[in-house]
Amino acid sequence: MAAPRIGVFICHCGTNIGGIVDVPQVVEYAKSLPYVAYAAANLYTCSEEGISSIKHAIKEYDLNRVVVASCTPRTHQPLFRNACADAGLNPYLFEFVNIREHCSWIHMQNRREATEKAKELVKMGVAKARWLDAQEEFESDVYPAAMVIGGGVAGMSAALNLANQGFEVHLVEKEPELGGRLLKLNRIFPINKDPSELVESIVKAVEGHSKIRLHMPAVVKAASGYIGNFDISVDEGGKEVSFKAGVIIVATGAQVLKPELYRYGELANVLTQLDLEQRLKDGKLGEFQNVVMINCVGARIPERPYCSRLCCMTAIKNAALMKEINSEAKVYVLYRDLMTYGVEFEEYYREVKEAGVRFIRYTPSNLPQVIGAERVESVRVYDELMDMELELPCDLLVLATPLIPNDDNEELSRILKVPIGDGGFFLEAHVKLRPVEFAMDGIYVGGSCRWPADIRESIAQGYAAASEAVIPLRQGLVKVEAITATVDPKICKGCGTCALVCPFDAIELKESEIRGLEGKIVSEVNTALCKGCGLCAAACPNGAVQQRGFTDMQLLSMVNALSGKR
Amino acid sequence: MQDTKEVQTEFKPKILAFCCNWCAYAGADLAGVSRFQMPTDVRVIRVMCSGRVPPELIIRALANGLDGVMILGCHPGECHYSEGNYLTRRRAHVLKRLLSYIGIEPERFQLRWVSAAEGAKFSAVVKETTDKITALGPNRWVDKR
Amino acid sequence: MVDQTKSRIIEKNRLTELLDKLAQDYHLIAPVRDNNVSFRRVESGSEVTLDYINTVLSPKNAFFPQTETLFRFSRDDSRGFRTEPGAEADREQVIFGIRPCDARSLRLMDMVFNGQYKDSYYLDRREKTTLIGLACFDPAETCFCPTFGIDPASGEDVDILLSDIGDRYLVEASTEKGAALLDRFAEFFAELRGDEEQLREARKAGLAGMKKLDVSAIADKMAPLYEGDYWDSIGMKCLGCGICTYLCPTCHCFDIADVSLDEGGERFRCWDSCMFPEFTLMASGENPRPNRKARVQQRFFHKFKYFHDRNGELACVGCGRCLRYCPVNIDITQIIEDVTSGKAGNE
Amino acid sequence: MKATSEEVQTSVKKLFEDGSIGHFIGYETGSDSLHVTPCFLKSGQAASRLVWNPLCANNLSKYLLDFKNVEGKVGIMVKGCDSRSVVELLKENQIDRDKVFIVGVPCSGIVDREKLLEVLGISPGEVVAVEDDGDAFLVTIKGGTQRVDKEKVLRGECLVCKYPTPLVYDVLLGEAVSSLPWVGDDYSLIKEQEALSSEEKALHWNREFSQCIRCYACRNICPVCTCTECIFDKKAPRWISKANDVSENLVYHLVRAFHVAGRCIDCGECERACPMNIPLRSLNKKVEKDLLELFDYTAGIDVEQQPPLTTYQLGDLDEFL
Repeated sequence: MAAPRIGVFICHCGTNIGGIVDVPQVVEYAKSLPYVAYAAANLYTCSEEGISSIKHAIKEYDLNRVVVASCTPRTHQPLFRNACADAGLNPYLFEFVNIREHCSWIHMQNRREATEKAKELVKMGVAKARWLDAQEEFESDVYPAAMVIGGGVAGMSAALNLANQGFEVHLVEKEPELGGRLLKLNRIFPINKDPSELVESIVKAVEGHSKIRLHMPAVVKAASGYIGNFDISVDEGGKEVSFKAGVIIVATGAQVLKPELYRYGELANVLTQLDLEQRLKDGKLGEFQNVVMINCVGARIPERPYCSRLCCMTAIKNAALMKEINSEAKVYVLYRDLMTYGVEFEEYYREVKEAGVRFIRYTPSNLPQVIGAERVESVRVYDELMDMELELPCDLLVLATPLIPNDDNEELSRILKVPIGDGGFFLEAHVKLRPVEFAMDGIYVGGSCRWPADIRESIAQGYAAASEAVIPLRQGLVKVEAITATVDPKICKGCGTCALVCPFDAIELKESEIRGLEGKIVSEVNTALCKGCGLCAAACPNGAVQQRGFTDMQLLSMVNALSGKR
Repeated sequence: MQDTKEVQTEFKPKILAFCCNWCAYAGADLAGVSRFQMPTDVRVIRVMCSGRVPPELIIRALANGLDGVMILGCHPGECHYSEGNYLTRRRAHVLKRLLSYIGIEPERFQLRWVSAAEGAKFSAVVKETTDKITALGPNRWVDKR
Repeated sequence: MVDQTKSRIIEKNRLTELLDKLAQDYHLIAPVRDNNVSFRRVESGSEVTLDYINTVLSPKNAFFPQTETLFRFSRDDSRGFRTEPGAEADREQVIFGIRPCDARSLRLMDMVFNGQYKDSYYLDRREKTTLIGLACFDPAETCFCPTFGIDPASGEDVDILLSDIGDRYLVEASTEKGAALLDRFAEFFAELRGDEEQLREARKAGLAGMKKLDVSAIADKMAPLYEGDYWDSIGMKCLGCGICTYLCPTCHCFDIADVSLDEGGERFRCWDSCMFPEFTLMASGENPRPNRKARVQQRFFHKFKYFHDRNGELACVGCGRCLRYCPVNIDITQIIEDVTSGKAGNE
Repeated sequence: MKATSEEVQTSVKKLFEDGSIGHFIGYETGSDSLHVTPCFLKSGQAASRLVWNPLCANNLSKYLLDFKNVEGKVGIMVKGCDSRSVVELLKENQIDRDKVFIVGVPCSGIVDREKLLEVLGISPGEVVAVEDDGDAFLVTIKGGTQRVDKEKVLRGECLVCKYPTPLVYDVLLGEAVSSLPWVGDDYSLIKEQEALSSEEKALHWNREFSQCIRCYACRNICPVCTCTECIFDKKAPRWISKANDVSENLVYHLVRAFHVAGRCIDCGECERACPMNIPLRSLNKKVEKDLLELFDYTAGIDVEQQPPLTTYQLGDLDEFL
């Protein structure tokens, strides 16, 4: 291996860095560091000019490592890696030092110390760079099929989208019919229409699609493999069916909470909004004169702190319907806060109010009380706005309850190795930047299994997940960033600690086939499964397992550099 | 280079922070973007997951004479790799107690949770830790070998 | 026989005072009881213990420290280096309480450090040191110094020998350096009373049963054992730790390494042990002594053959430390017996 | 009743004869009657060398690693503590249960030689034999026998031993011992240390670590230190300098304690091996105590139990905000 020749590029970032940090001083300092063959400043390293100066210097000074000290690797690392690659240098021989977000921008009042800190950060980056190795990215083919779990409106939308783009889709639904929660609804807001129209058209399209293979009723029993190459096994009506898929979309929906509040289940005239819809749908509601609806039942409380968002609109929709059925009826909606976001909903709310539905605000410290022995006879509520207690006659009490995670989320999370967040809903990779995919490559998410979503959102998320999932399917090839784990079989003692801590089951104990070590039980990393977290490397007692790009040598060198050691 | 040789009368600690790529490092970036001003004593090393940081590295850093070491990771339940921070948490509990047992003050090794959205928290943690360690004074276990 | 002219006595109750005085004028290194009894630099006589058979660590540290800076370097402006010598013994030192076996080990160490190559670091310390020995009358079960012709009550290898004869110490200078020190602190010493010789002889009775093995032909008998199975079971038992070599007063292997800091650094040397796998590990990954057996074998071959071939002496003084502190009780006296009796060759 | 040396000899002989084992690892008398030394047998003929007495301190289980590739089974003698390190070796796939024949011996405590000599005020050569006698040891000295209370002369780890009878074995010689009467609070000494101020602790450990000569006996004798190449022996990355320096020693001892966290079964071998008498068990016990308190974990009990630092629970203590 050639001796390291490190090139260091310090970015002014206009005045963002240069206005605070004494860049020329940092450049001079960089030149004094071990193995640094070249150091220079750029006005904007990410500009055309900056990039070409890196490429030029790599050739001119025969550099075999590049360090850029500028902004954050989270946004600019690919750019500079590509610059290295263009100049014929393996892109993994590049190291990023952040002297903007982590230095100049946060120490604007202290130029001298900011400069000292920038020097030290550069020193650490150079120390790591000295130990960088060239890496090859792992590539694998993508099997051109998808599995969509959940035959609700989100899942069906995703399946149709993928199928229409020409990819085979396995749609797995646990119930014996497609449609999901929508099947139970009476009307849908804000258009106040029977949902069956909508459902039927989608279901028909799905069932008639030559590219969609339905598994129903079926549940996923096992899934192994990685992006492009999942092996899936489902239990389809008692028999096991296996197939391959390149990507997976999770759209399993959610369920409505059945509360243990307001004597639900005890008194016959206490219903949830979903019960009400079912009765309306079946024509079994019967007579009513005084309807009280309570919102936020079992939601926004310490054990379930989130707002389910949909229930306000559901209550408004059904209150309007009550008025429509019996214009003489008195309809009260007791709410804490009303969630009528967007353009149409607020308008709809106003219309309902005009139609005579009365809205009364209650507070969680003063919950409405149900009066009655056999049936609800009245509801007592403290009206916060009027500052008085009201007793509302009531022959039908309807509770708006939140959507809660499905009971089988945990099981599915375990099978797919995708995370569940605080409330029990699935957790996307990034709340803002990666809303419809999991951290686990090749698995995507949409609809209410991620967070309570209405029909429109569910469809949109289904499409969104499909459009993300189609990228690897279309490309036919996936690459894995070369920060995955490696094992030195000579040192590995086969204790299996790494395999125990791996969240992705990417490490197995196997008999070595390497010459001289035949038969020795050692750890082996399946690079396609490895996500590059490095847990194994930290857990390995003797450094046999290393994470590329974050080796013990590299991390220790940075720590030592910071400590003034060379 | 002149001013670097200036005699420093007050104690300036040297603190190392391992930040996971997905939460804490992003949180630190956000602190930068938000221009939250903070003490200059903390240096960040980026790792993909807080679970990548082995105890050897913490112990080595403290024995090298660094005045404090932090691991900053995703809040429990939010690990990009599902469970890395839970393992970090277990290790940190044990290590912190062991360090304290031999007289390294607990403040010198900290595990804190900083999400990608918590730029303000990152800055608060930096300030708080810097203050605490400044108050403690230099690390006793110094070594330059 | 007590040489009347060079000999004095010191009352026991004046010893601490003498040590205080020595500590003022010299670096005084003496046995101190902590977790164990070891030679340490002391500031006053009260720190010193006299209740020990021998120290855990031999006093070789005082001449050949476990870690020793050879020189320091610093970067100069032209990106080159300036060097300055490491810490030399800046003052004369006195080692108080060294046992005759350990004193003999210095003679063996001299053969290494003052042989073909002169080791200035060692020699500088050696030259600046005055050895005050303490005669041994109550040896341990593990002691076998007579095997190597060492008289535990003799002052042969020290500058001054103290012999505990009850209410006082008999103080004998055996070198000029020793005599000079006696002169310098004459106020503490008194003339002999006459019964010293007799008292000392009485105390020597305790030495009667000491283990004395015949090692006259051991070097020759080792040679054929290079091949064969004798070392298998010892290697099997051996843990490969460094206790025997680090505690041994005659083991002298070292390694040299650099500490490199931003502003400069130092080159140091430190003890190393042939028991450690990396001792002979080469950069290529090849290790000529790849297992514990090979390493154990090397240790005994070095002691009883190679050192003898080179220097005409065996590299052991019978202090018994390796036997006493070996966690698996590998017994050097048993090995000597096995080798000299021929048993080792038959196994 | 406690098994005798004769019983051990007879049963080992039989094991060789009926082909149950091809090797045996036990104890034999060492350099004097206060020492035993490990003994490796290849046949039953030499079984008469074997002894079993209150001096058999060595944990022999680490030697099993050297017998990984031999033909046939290797027999080994284990006490309660030793059996727990066997459990750890099994847990980490370092030995194959099918290739090991475990001769368990319930143990009622091992003599601390130094303590015994001090209590009796004698030198080692004077001792002829030491035998177990319930809550005391019978020490035969030239010219008579003395009975010495165990609590005065037991090894530190035996004073807090909760597992005197082996937890894993193929044959058990002698009667099982369910508990030892003198065992009280395992952690009273640790709690005392914990209560000190940081300054006091640092002073204490600085002094202790400064005595370390880095002979690595504590590591090499440790039955759960099984690494093919220890990180302290690596040249790149170099985790510690070869220079003997208190902070290098600090790194060594803390990392060592951490590496055996959840695996240390307090056999006390590290402390026994240490020629400098550094209280190494104190570090291990501290970690042991924390693992018990934090994660309800005790090492060396159950082969199926997952090591505490390779797993987690959502509800683990979270003192980090």
